[in-house]
Amino acid sequence: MNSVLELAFANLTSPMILFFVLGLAAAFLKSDLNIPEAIAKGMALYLMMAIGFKGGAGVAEHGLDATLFLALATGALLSALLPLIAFRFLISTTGLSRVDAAAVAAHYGSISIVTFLAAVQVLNSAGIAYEGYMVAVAAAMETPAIVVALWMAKGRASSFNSATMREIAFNGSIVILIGSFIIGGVTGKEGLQSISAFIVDPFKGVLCLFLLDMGLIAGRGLLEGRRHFTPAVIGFGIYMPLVGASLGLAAAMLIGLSPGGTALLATLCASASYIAVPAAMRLALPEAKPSLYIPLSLGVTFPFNLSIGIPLYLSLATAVP
Amino acid sequence: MNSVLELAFANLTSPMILFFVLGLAAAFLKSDLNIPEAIAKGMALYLMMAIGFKGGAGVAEHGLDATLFLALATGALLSALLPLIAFRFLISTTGLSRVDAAAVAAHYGSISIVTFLAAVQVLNSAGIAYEGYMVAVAAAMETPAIVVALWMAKGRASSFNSATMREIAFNGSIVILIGSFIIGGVTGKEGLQSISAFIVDPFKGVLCLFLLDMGLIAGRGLLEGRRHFTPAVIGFGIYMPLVGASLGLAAAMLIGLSPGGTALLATLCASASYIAVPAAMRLALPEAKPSLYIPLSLGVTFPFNLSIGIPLYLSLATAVP
Amino acid sequence: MNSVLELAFANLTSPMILFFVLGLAAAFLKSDLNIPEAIAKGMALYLMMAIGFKGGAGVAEHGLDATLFLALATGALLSALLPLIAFRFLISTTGLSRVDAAAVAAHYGSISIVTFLAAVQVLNSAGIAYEGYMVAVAAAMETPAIVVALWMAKGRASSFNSATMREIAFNGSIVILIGSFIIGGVTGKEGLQSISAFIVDPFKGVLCLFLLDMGLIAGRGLLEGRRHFTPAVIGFGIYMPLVGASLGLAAAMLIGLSPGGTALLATLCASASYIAVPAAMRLALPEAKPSLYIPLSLGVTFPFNLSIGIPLYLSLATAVP
Amino acid sequence: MKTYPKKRIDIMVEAPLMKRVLELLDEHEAGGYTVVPALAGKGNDGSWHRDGLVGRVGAVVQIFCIVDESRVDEILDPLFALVSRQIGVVTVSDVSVIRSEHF
Amino acid sequence: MKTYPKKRIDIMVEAPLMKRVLELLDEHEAGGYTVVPALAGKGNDGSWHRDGLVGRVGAVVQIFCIVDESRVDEILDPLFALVSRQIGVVTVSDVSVIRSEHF
Amino acid sequence: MKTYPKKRIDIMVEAPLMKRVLELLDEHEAGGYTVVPALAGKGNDGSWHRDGLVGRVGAVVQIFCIVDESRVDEILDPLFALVSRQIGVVTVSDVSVIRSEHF
Ligand SMILES: Nc1ncnc2c1ncn2[C@@H]1O[C@H](COP(=O)(O)O)[C@@H](O)[C@H]1O
Ligand SMILES: Nc1ncnc2c1ncn2[C@@H]1O[C@H](COP(=O)(O)O)[C@@H](O)[C@H]1O
Ligand SMILES: Nc1ncnc2c1ncn2[C@@H]1O[C@H](COP(=O)(O)O)[C@@H](O)[C@H]1O
Ligand code: NA
Ligand code: NA
Ligand code: NA
Repeated sequence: MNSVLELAFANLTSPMILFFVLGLAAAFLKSDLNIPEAIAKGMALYLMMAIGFKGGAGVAEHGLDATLFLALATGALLSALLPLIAFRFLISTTGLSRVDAAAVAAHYGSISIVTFLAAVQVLNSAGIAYEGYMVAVAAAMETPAIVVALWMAKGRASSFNSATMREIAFNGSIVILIGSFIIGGVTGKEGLQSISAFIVDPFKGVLCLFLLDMGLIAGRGLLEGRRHFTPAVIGFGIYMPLVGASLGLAAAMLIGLSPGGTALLATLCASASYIAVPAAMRLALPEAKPSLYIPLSLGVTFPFNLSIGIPLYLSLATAVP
Repeated sequence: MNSVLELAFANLTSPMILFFVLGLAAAFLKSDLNIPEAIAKGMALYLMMAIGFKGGAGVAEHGLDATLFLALATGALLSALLPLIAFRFLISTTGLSRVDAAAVAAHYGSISIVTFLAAVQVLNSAGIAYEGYMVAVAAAMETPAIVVALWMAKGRASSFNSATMREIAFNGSIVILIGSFIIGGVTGKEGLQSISAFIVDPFKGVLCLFLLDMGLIAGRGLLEGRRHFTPAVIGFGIYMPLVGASLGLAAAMLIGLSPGGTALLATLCASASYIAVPAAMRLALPEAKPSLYIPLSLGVTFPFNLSIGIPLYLSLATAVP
Repeated sequence: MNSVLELAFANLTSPMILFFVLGLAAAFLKSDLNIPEAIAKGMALYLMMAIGFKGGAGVAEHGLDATLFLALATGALLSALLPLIAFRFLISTTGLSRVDAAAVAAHYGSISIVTFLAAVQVLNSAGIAYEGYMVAVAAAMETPAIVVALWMAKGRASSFNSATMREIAFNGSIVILIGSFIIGGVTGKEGLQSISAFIVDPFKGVLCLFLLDMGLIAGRGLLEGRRHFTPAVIGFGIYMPLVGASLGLAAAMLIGLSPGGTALLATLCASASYIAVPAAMRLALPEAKPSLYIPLSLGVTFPFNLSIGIPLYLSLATAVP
Repeated sequence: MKTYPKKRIDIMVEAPLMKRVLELLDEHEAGGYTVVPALAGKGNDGSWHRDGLVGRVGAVVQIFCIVDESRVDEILDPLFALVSRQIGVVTVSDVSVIRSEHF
Repeated sequence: MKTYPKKRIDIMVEAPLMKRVLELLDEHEAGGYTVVPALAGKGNDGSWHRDGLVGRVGAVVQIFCIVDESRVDEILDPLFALVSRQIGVVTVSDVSVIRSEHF
Repeated sequence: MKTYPKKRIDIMVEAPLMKRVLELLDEHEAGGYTVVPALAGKGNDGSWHRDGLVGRVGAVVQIFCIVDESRVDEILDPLFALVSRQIGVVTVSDVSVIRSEHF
């Protein structure tokens, strides 16, 4: 257990976390510090391109095996299952409306790619290997939760038509993640080498700057959304990732992922979306309150995973022999 | 001939091409993937600054010789000559109006700096040397084609005044290319070394992201401009680069460029502008259709050069002893 | 003295200066070359994050000592003192109004972080060490000058309330500088190493591109603000940095900074703000003319420091044994 | 110079809905429209600011469309149905244009 | 479709002052507003262009706000006091809205 | 508060032509103008979107200019001559301003 604490401490004092905290602090101090929208979007594209490519190159190097498909299917299944659980919890503990509960549930079934990136960084610094295709699993987990949540919200799903589905399926982040993954797979180690000075070396630094932005947005969202934040809602934002992670850990062991891959699947299950799902919710469930689900996901669950969650999931994943 | 095929194949499966294809695919799938305008412009600036600087530093290292001036003059001449040929072809085969034909001809006389960059990357990976000043030749080839095309469109050149000329001569891309070239020349190897972690190392990766954007724009342009695309027009977009490249090859050998430089001059002649020339055409030949000339240049000729053209020109340039 | 000239010459032909000159030239040629606002802001954030972090990591490595606090106090004092001197000079020589004089004085008491960066680059290439905390001194020197200048403008300080003070104290650039400094201090050498491919390696190249932008803005500001530029005003823009630098040198030696640190303090005193102070002046002294103080600071004093000032201050700082 | 009276419809709507609104305008053959980015704003549903945002949620775009008076209702009705459940505001005002064939 | 007459106040003001204007609108319960970035402009105090700028000085933002006619003066008076010493322009025009509770 | 009636001219024009339009406004001493970036749009000449574009072609900017009624025609005539061959739309509408010396 000692090493868990060490890991957690090392994580808490990593530049990544500290830049997130700086963003939060700047928001709470009402500083006018801000990152231009185009830069924030550019960094998001960069991070997804890089993580996708590296994942694909990893697969190219280590070869494909059956677990890839197993992992994809497991991820999709978990993404569909988690909203059902989240919805139950929310309805029975928080007093949120059906529509709000469904919208929040969609976020917790889907995933946050930045949380995934942070977990990958922790694995890298700890020198723990993981399956390169986990980034494809992440992409596969984005959408099922949305479909399930819309179905739960029932009656309200009138605007949930094929155009919406198409938009969700081919949304920019999925296309760049999967596209880069495939390119990484095709061009392999050599391709990775030729552009690694762009997508590998500066990666962690860019992630720091991006987390500063996340901190700013999370802090401002928390200030704006304060009124919705009952203890029951905040509580959900903290125990739901633990529930998700537990399921993820169990499933990962069942299908035989490596300890690193197990930690990543747990992290994906624990993480909550704050980019793709909100956009889908505004289209399909406009009555649900964005000032509730965005700060809950970004201001409560994201920092929880970043600081405590990831080291915890990792130590659990590596503890089991 | 075997090595040509190998080269072509290596090129086709390079990350650069594949990211372009990803952009095309995303556009055809109507994905909302997009690169913010500011990021796209920032990358364009970066690429021109880097290629200009490296070219200048190359000249500083290897010294100036008379061929520099010869090459500049040859480039400018070819840029003025090619629109005349292109115009003839267009008028006799495509049924385009005089004004449209002149506008398209201007694009094919001028050059595409990204095509040039892609060719440089191929030379670099093949370990083939080339004259550093070729980037200055590229800059010199931007404008003459515009002047000639406006003259051909006759009667229409009323808005073609000295203000327009000035804008074309000092347009941003020429200034940054030539400016960086001179700075690279002045600061030389040492200057290059001091900023190579910025302009050399991540270059190829940035180019990949930029090509993703080019793919998106090309794909969307093709969808939008479909109606203009008769077989004769598409055909022109493919044989005209071959005509240009042939002239470029011949001229390069005549003035005694190295095989690498020859391949680059051929590529420049084969490439068609899609940034500088369209802007000039909107000012001076507003009747010409941008929905024709932009997708033709960016959606037909650019990918043709990228995939087949460059390896072909290179193998021809190196085949001759 | 020979080495001073050498240093000055090396500086004048460094890529940094030359890119600034390129920007000036493009502006004077009325080229449409421009850097998108989002990119310029992104680079500014990057530069401040990087310099703050490196400063903090430097402190972590060499340990804190009493001179840190002494230096901070000295910096703040100088920042408060310099506007008083500048104001006297301006009133007695330039015929500017009280309000304009106070506004200009505020700029010269405060600092320019890019001038500081340029000086750090010169120290680095010359292999001269300096105190890592100098970046914190820079942050401490941003605000006092503003307060003093507003007090001098008297009667006009009606809009100078606590909200304005708060905005000035927590303005974005101070928050990111100090925040990154603290993070650098906490994560130390290890933290620096983990993100050095982002914040160290490409730093100088980014600075070049940023200086190109500064040159463009300075050149356009000079064209626009021409009418205010009497010889007395231009003169002030050149001798005031010398006055500031002298005080800075003296103070630095008094408190026992290293030669490198001395050169940096002199540079800070010599430099004039053109980002933070103008924004404060528009709020608190709207009658003062921005078309006077911005080009004076950015178009006269900045290039003077960049080209002649920094090598001069450095040679003085290292000359004294 | 001869000008022709037209109506200008201004639609402030959250960004994820933009595509739907434009499709609606296309369907009703609005002739043309322009989308202007907004930077920040405040309404019944709270305030927002673009800076730092990565996704489209939390942003509002402004779409305007010059149409003939005769078509205003035809467009406003479905627009109202679309926007009413979402975050958004619609205004109509008078303008004159110099080329009438355009609209 | 039934529409209701309102007033649209357009404020072009230099960017450093934006926060003050928005606070003023909040104080006078303007109901809502939208901020649109401007790219370039020219006025009595000279011309400006956003490109390449890092700070907020030298930029103008456009703020607009739809309000009931009855509140226009209440807002214009303090607005005028605020903007008169700064760089800026204020206009008022007529618009119709489709939801009147909103304002 | 006393306000003065003026005209607002709105010009949507493709970006490469912006400089020409601004020069024209300068020549006719329009007093001031503001340029607002547009993000996307559609007109007779097809639709466009700013994202990812590097050059200026394929983008439209919106220029507006508040002028005294007496000057409208003086500006519209050459403007029309300039814009008619290009991609663009011009509208005129009524506004009131609070400082009349400004225009
Ligand atoms: N009265 C108003 N004047 C100008 N813009 C408004 C107004 N009310 C709302 N808006 C804009 O429309 C968006 C959505 O409004 P709402 O649906 O009331 O939240 C706001 O965020 C503003 O950008
Ligand atoms: N009816 C309209 N309403 C609003 N904007 C328009 C309209 N028609 C054209 N525009 C804008 O003006 C640009 C040029 O129009 P056009 O010359 O018709 O292609 C379009 O791309 C739109 O941004
Ligand atoms: N007549 C006008 N029409 C449109 N915008 C204007 C006008 N006058 C001023 N502006 C805008 O308001 C800003 C400030 O104006 P001024 O206070 O006159 O310098 C200018 O930079 C323009 O963006
Ligand atoms: Na999840
Ligand atoms: Na060519
Ligand atoms: Na100073």
